[in-house]
Amino acid sequence: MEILLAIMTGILYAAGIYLILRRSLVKLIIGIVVLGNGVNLLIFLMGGLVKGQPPIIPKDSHHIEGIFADPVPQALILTAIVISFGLQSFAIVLIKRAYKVLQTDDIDAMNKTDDIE
Amino acid sequence: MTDIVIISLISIGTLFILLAAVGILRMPDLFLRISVTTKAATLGVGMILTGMALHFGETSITTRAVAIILFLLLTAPIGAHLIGRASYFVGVPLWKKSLMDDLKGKYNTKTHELSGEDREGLDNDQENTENASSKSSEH
Amino acid sequence: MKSIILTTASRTLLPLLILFSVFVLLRGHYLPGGGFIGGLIASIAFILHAFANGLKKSRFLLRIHPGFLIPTGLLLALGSAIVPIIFEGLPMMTGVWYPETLPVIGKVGSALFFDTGVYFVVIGVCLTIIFTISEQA
Amino acid sequence: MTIDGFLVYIILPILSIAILLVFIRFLMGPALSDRVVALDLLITIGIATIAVYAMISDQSAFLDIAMIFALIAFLGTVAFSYYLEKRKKND
Amino acid sequence: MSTLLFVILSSFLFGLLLFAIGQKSFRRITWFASLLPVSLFFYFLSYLTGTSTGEVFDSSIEWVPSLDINFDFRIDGLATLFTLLITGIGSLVFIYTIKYLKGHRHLMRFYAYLSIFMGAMLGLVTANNLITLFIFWELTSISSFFLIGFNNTDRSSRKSAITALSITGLGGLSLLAFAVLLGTLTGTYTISEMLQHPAVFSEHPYSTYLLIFLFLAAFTKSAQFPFHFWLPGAMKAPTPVSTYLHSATMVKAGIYLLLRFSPHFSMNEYFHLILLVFGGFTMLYAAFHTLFRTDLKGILAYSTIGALGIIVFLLGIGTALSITAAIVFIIVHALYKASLFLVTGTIDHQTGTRDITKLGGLRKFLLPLSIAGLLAAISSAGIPPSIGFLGKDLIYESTLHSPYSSLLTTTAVITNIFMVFAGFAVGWKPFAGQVPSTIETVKKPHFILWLAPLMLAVTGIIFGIFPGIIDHLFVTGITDQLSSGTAPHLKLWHGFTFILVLSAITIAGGLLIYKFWKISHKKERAIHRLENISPKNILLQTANYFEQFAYFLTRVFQNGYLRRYVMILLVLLTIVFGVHIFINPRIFLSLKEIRGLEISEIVVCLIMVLSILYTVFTKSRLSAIAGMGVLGYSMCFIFLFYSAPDLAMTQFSIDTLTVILFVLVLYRLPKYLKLSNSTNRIRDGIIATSFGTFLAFTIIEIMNETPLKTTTAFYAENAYELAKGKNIVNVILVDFRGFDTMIEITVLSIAAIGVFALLKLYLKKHEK
Amino acid sequence: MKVQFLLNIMLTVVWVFLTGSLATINFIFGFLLSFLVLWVVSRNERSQKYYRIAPRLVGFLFYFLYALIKANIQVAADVVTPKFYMTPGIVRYPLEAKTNLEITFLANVITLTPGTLSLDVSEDRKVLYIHAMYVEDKEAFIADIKHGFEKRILNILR
Amino acid sequence: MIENLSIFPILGQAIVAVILLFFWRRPKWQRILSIFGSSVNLFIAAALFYFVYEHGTQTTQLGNWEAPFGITMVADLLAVSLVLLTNIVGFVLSIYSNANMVSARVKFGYYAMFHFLIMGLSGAFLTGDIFNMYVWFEVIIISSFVLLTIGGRKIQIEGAVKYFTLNMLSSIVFLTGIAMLYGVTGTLNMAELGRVIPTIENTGIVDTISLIFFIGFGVKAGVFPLYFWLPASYHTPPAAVSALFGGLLTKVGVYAMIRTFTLIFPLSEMNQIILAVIAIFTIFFGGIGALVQKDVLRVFSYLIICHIGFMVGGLSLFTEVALVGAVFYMFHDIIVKTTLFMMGGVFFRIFGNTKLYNMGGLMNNYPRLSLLFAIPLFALVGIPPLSGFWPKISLFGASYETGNIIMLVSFIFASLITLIIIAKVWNDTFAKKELETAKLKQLKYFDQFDRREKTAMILPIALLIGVTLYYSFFSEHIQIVAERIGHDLMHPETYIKAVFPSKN
Ligand code: NA
Ligand code: NA
Repeated sequence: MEILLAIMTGILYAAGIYLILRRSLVKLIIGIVVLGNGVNLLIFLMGGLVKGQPPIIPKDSHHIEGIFADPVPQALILTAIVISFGLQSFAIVLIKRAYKVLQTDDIDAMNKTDDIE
Repeated sequence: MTDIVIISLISIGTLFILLAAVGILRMPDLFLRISVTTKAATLGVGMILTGMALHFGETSITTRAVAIILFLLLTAPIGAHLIGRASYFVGVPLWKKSLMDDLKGKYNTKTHELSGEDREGLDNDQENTENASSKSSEH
Repeated sequence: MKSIILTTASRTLLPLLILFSVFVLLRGHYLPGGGFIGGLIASIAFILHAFANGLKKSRFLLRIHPGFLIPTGLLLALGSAIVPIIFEGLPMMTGVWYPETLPVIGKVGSALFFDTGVYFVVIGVCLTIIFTISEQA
Repeated sequence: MTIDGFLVYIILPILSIAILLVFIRFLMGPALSDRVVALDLLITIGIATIAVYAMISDQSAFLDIAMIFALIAFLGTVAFSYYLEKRKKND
Repeated sequence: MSTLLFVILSSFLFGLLLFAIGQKSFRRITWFASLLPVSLFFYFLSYLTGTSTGEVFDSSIEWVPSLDINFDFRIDGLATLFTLLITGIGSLVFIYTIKYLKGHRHLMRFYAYLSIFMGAMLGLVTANNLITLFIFWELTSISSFFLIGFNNTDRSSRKSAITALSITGLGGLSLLAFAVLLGTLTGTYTISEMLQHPAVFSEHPYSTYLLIFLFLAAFTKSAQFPFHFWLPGAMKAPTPVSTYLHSATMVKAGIYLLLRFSPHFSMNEYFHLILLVFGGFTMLYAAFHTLFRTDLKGILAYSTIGALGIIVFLLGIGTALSITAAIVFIIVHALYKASLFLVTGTIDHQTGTRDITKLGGLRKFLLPLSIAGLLAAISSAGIPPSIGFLGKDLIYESTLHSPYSSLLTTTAVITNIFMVFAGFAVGWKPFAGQVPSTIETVKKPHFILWLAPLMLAVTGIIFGIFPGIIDHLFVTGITDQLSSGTAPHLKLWHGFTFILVLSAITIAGGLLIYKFWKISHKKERAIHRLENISPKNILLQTANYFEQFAYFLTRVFQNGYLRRYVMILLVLLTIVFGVHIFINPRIFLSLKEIRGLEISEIVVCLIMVLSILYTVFTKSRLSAIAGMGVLGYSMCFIFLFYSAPDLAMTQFSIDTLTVILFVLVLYRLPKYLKLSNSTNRIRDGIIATSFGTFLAFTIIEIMNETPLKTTTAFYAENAYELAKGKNIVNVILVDFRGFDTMIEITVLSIAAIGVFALLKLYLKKHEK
Repeated sequence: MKVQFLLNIMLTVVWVFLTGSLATINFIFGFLLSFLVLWVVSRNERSQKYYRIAPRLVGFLFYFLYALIKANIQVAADVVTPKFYMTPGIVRYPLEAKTNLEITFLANVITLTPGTLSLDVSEDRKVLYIHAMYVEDKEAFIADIKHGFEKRILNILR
Repeated sequence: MIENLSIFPILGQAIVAVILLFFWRRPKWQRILSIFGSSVNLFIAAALFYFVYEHGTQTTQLGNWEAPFGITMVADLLAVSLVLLTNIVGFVLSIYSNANMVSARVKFGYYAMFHFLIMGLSGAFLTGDIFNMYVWFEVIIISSFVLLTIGGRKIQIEGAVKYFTLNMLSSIVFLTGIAMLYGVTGTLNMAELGRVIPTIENTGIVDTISLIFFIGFGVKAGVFPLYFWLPASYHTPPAAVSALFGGLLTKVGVYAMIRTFTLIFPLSEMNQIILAVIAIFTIFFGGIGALVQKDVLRVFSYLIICHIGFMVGGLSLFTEVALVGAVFYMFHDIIVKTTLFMMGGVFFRIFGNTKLYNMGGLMNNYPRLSLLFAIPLFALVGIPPLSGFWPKISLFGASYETGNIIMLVSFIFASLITLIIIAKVWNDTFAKKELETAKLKQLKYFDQFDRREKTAMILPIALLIGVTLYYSFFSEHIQIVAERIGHDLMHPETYIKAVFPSKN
């Protein structure tokens, strides 16, 4: 399963990258969301996979014994998810504003910033 | 004894879910799919949850199972209603073998107001949208 | 969306979801959950209400501008982080706990206030975003 | 056969197949509404899966996930319906 | 604070003070400004008694001791000579300018620049710390920039200023490179102490760099071929500036540097050889060019370059004799050239033109000035009894006593012939002959405008008649200091020698050319046609091409297309991973436990893959979002299967919210067009796939690592006991790493406020 | 006021369910919390009658379960057999139910039983449009609901 | 109190920002509060700097969890110096914003964003935890993103899209690196990483991860070929924002590079070469980009890139002297670039635009202002003894020390091209004759400003110029600080020891 998930991570990154390279602003943002999922999965994998043993101290115990899932990557992912959400929502709104101002969703039409005049 | 009850509850529940899955795949139009799935799945999930509650036999889990079932009973029909209504509205077509469509022409397309009058064959611009390909409704 | 069914149901769902969100908030320290998810659920409750009843009514229901919840939550979280500095001279964010275990809630300490701050911030943020977008939409 | 074995080797596979079937509908569409309905059903089956998985791993904590699924899953449906109607109005 | 530092800083402070005073008040105290150089002249004069006997005066004030950069000053013979030139000619220029630029709108600014320049120049020649020297060196370039561009509304002035600054700037940086290299190699920046590391200058592998940087610095500043061309351009500056900076002082800074370091490099054979080659070529080239200029200042510019070439050439010979000759020639040149420039300035001021073809017979109107011009011309031609005669004799003497005597002597003679011509062309031609019809009458100049050049010219004659003065005061001491040999004593008359013959040939040749060579615009244009192969044009053309190339390159890279930018980043990453995979094939699995696959996991992964593909390839925007939703929900299940309930919950709620957000925003957007062509899609596909593949391999490789997770163990042990929580993830979030969460909610808040502002704020035009 | 109180009690029960702790203190806490929540969410909610719910509710529940299972089997048969026997259509169902709550309740229950789906309620709240799988006889279909669900629901809610 | 010392600069800004959020709709109050808050924070930062300078590196173990279990904030001399500079910049810009920022923007949270951004910068400098640094980076990105788009005009939105995409990607790259690092080492504490990394057997993967970090930071720092977002966006927002960006944002990337490549992955020879090559290209492309621009703000933007090459180049040489130069250069660049963009704001008010060909006459019409403005321009060029000159001594010296003459030539190229460019700017803006341009009617023109507004515009510039002059004439002070930093960087043991006082 580890290998499968490693490949999944690769696929997520690849898909994200492919989407980011499209010309549509919407695809770009979706691509970033997909990439974000890829990163999360990567962090998750880096903590090692443990089945069915969440890092929660059992009811009558004061600490966990035996194998349990590494809580640190989980905490990191939680933080990362939330942060990405903030950024993504801003980006989504930016699409809206961009469309209002520029009347297009085509990134290639937004090439005026670097003109030398 | 409880095990048998649990297993049968879960098995039947799972079958209902499978039924819903087959149903959504097989049914010829959207409304039929909704009709089939919402309930079968809800029933199936309910049974599985009941089985689970029995399996754990703890109050806290039972209460949570009940809570989930309640939530599902509350939300599932609303979701079904909303998507069904919206789909009808944007012109998702009925199965060609459907017997009747009492709703036809009742929507005011500008205001979305739905009239309750039982008059048929009045001015309707529903005609156009109905025939529009389902693809166009996606964009 | 004008749907009597949704509107009516949302009135039941709203308190239910908010209740649930508090539940998730309070138990976070022991079981899955916490301020963040709690806040999300609470905001989803209001969003649902907004879908069903329109923004105006949701705003009216909220009494205050959701944007106001953001600094409030931040201040709460910040406050719980600063408390150890001010009162005990300990490093920031050191957990300060009330020694007794309270019923239902369990241990009460700065972490809980911190999580509550998170809860408010998340509600404020989600509602600000969604309401602003819906208004423009 | 223990309940666990029964769950792992019979119930979970059936649920997985169900999920796949529904997912095929999701991919097929044809209308956006079909996908939304499929999505909704996917989540519902997901709840069942979670319940089964909670039994297998003996972790009642997983039930909380199911609870959240049950409560907010349909919000997506609400949003898509909202979208469909709004779009129509703006056309 | 040492007096010396104060003296040098006083010029700067004075310059800045002028800015503070402002133009209006300054007009009333113009005379006062000249007090500065005059008093400084007398101050430095006071050192002369000591330095002429070889005494040195050191003063030092700490500045940046950790870099070994201090205000170390040393006044020795060489420094005194230069300070006196700077302040002496400076005094005359300051005074001359009062009348020359009378009533100018920016007179205050002019004096301010000039004072700053003078301070910089004084600092340069007295500094005993190489970095300090560099600092003053750069300040002279900057003040020169402002003075050349003094007529700031004139386009060509500004252009010349930039050219000059670019060339001298390059030299300045080379000097810095030279200084730092010397500092690194010798461990000190004190110039006099560097002498204790002779090996560094001749044997060290970096000594080549030393030479390159030193020559770049000196040649650019002192206008040696091929960097000479900024100097004629610099003539756009008002004439007092040309007099002061571009003939008498600043351009000598390079010479000064070479002189200063000539003892250090005495063992380096290339040092002399290169100087000889460049100096020789420069003097010939420049002297020849004087024939073709019609602007008086143009002639002067080229003759200055020629003179600088002669000095470099002399340094290249490298004998005690040649150094003496160089020192004398520096004095000679400073006197006559400054005089000629001021003469030119006055002519220009009175007649409004500097075109030699339009001038003549001015002696009728400007008699004292014509005397100054004639005397200066005599000195420049080396006609006895001027000091110029002495200088020329010494040059020939040096060349005759050098290894390649015939070649060098011939070069020197030819150069000097042209120099004779140039001196007379500027100093006498405007005053001789008939008054051309274009000039009716010329107003009498203020006496200062002729007195200043006359004083300089007369000094040249006096020094010629009494060569003992400079011999005693400067030459002997400096030569002793700079070379191992002993300096010859200066005499006006050596008897009838071969050198005298050479002198006669030179003067006669020069006068013949003066007599028969018609300076004309036609010839000037003719030589302009050759400009295409001149260093100036080659360099400017190169600069031009470079700019076009820069433009092209900038447009290619910064083309405004976001996708290209992104692609570059991604390709770079792909390369990093790819190289890693191919160089380090450690991939294949030593995973300790490869768990069996369960059908539910396979189904989740399958759904993930399918939903990804669907998201990527669907043609409907909403469907893409639905696909994205499914993807997120599948992630929940992975989190669920692998013991992360909190993650599953959060992922689910966030995913739902994101979908809602998208849906709310998107329904207004136009159709999702298929914009890229298939080539692009294939290319992007290749990038994406290879990146994903490499990444997957890397991940598998990393999963073989088994780090010691002390932190995780600590959390498991203490989450309940110390942090009172059982859900460790939550305890991490609110306690162990609560600070992250704190910042995270800040990020969220900012995002929300941003959304609010982005959608609600529309500025009116005046609110920009 | 009463409604508020009932709702409050209901929510308290939900809370107890959620937390799974039957301790008195939990009831009190749940009550207070629900009160707070209700205070937050209720503005301009009109009060309604909530009496006599319990017994009829139980009866209704059983009827609902019966209908649910019966209909599910009917639909299941149609789904798993290769041929479709269904005769679907959208039916205009004139409502007896008046209040929002009644209508919503009815509509949801109809949706929850397999084979039927409440599509929409008309603006004047007099008509419910239902999509049904088996409507060979429209009148019989309407009557079935009238005497089945609607009657029972109105019994509970009125 | 000492336990918390290194958190105060962050806390201070956070409190100011949150309070500002409560004064949502009161621009006047916000302006006053912002200036007051900035000055308090400046004082805090100065005090912290002084304390660290006197007593060595300070740490705060947040939550009282001994490292590496919690998050550690480490105030070493490099960090506190940068925090101090950040607060100086923050202080002057909060004054400057008075004239530069219209109330409409203030009502939509300009000042809060501003303080959040400064908080983010301070946090990124102070943190001793690699994931925490990521989070701070996100604060920086999102707040700068908001500042960039607020009140967005067309060009601003376009610039923002580029800014967002590339920076977001860089965060993802950074996070990828962090994940892999955690997978290899199992820790996030930077000091702990510094101890663990040398024990990792698989050095190949460590090198690869270090390059991932380099690419992630490279985008932020604006190195070739990752800088494209910078010139595309920096010229678009109002001057106060540009100034904040121009002075500080790229420096965080450079700081992160310096920190990771000294503490976590001391530069391997291969990486040294890669960094050196990148630095050289950065210098070249930044230089030529600036050369061809026709808008003064874009010129400055490209010069930022060009000069980043000095810092990255210094890092690549990887000797103590080189790091001293790089750090000194960074200190100089922060102040000067901020000043330049603030000047850009003044130009905009005077000329109505910032195109070189549309400006002129500044020297004749505003002679004293010109004299003032000449200082930062020449400091940028590195005209001695102004601030840009001093670090070059160390950088040149380090090039010799390592025998890297190509790097030396690049430094010379950078200096020369800067000189030429600034001379051009001077000629076009200051020296050239004033053009007869119609004064923009929709713009409040500089001369129409009242005294208060003029002061608000010029005083902060003058203050920063004062700092520049301090650098220039008291460079010994800066040099001593830089040397201590250079020593600390090349001897990370001190850092590690400060984080783990009990061990060792
Ligand atoms: Na705690
Ligand atoms: Na039904």
